[in-house]
Amino acid sequence: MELLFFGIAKDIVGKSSIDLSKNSSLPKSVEDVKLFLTKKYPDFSKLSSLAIAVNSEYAADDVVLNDGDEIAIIPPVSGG
Amino acid sequence: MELLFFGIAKDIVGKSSIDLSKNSSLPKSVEDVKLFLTKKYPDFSKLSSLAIAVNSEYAADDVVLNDGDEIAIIPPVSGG
Amino acid sequence: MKKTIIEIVKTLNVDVVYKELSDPKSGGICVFVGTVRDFTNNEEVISLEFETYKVMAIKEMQKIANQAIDKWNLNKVVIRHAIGGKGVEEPVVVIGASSGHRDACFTACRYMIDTLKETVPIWKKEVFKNKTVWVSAHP
Amino acid sequence: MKKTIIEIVKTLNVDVVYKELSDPKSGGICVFVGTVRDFTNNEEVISLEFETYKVMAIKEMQKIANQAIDKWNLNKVVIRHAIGGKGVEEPVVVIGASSGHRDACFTACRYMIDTLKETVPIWKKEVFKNKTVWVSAHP
Repeated sequence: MELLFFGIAKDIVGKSSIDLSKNSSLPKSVEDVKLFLTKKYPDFSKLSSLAIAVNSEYAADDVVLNDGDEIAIIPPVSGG
Repeated sequence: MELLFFGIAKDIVGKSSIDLSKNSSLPKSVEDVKLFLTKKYPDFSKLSSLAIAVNSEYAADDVVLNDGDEIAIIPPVSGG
Repeated sequence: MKKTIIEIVKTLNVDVVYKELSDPKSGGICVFVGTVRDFTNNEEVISLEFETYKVMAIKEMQKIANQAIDKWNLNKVVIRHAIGGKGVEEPVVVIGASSGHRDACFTACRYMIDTLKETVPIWKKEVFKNKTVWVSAHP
Repeated sequence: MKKTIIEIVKTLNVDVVYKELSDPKSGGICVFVGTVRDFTNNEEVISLEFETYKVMAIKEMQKIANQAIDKWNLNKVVIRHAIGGKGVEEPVVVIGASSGHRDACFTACRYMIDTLKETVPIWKKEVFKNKTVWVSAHP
């Protein structure tokens, strides 16, 4: 399971991805990912919003995660 | 005094301009021009609208005309 | 730099309009291009023929540009109309506005094409296979 | 013919968009170009830096195009966004719609740029003289 970071999320974490495969306890849901991140990196709590994409689709908090999922951390978008 | 005709007005009159300088009685107002035209060419009455420009500005019926004026007959416009 | 470009031309080059509207104070550019459609009311259109009372058309187009600039604080405006014969897919009018934010350029661009169609002395004849029709001439 | 062109590119060429949107069934083409403004809140902008989650951005842009085509019966759509560094006056996004009548292309074009700014995973960093700011990141 890989976490991808973009924009300010990459600055907060200090890298563009984290491989969680070696972790003892993988997050089981999108909500778990958010809790993991905000606990480890309090700066995530300061953002206007924080969305998660699972396999490149926006995912609600209750979406269940699988081992091979690509999890992207989506801070407030600002294209255009 | 010259009358200019465009679009369907040119088709109705059969030419693109009429020089009224030789006429005995020149139209005194925009309204006179409209009366002159609709009387001589009844097809003008069938148009959706008929506007007159005096020296290339839209002119209301009561605008008074002078000898050297350029009078344009503006049938419904359809640019764009 | 001139703020407005107002022209009546034989051939419209739409590709130049961005360079003309480009401005360091603009975050948005909106361009409308009117083109010749292949069918009108289920009748196949061969071409459109445009004619104009040029001196007055330029004046009226300039008025529209000035009104839009005043109302929406635009940085640049282009209004360019073609005359003569135009075939299917060819451009006949290009209207562009450049502004700080996108609201202004969208609203202004829409206002300018709507007003042009109401006030600018340009006339369009639709050429069909067996007839020609001056658009909007009759009720 | 493909109805939509959806791309994320290093360098935006805005001049090609008309040929891409040209269609015999279209009477109107509306194009919006987002460009880099020289000042934000009275601070001079040196450049903007864009990055994206490309695979997802393309998907989201395609959704927007499909929604607009369904809703306004468009003939063609282009959505093309730039990434990397962009200086003042450079284009960063081009959105275009081509439709039978002008109402549809104006409304659709506005909808598409508004929605892109809300949903497409692209991030913009403003580079000022003495700092950089991720736009919209904080309340």
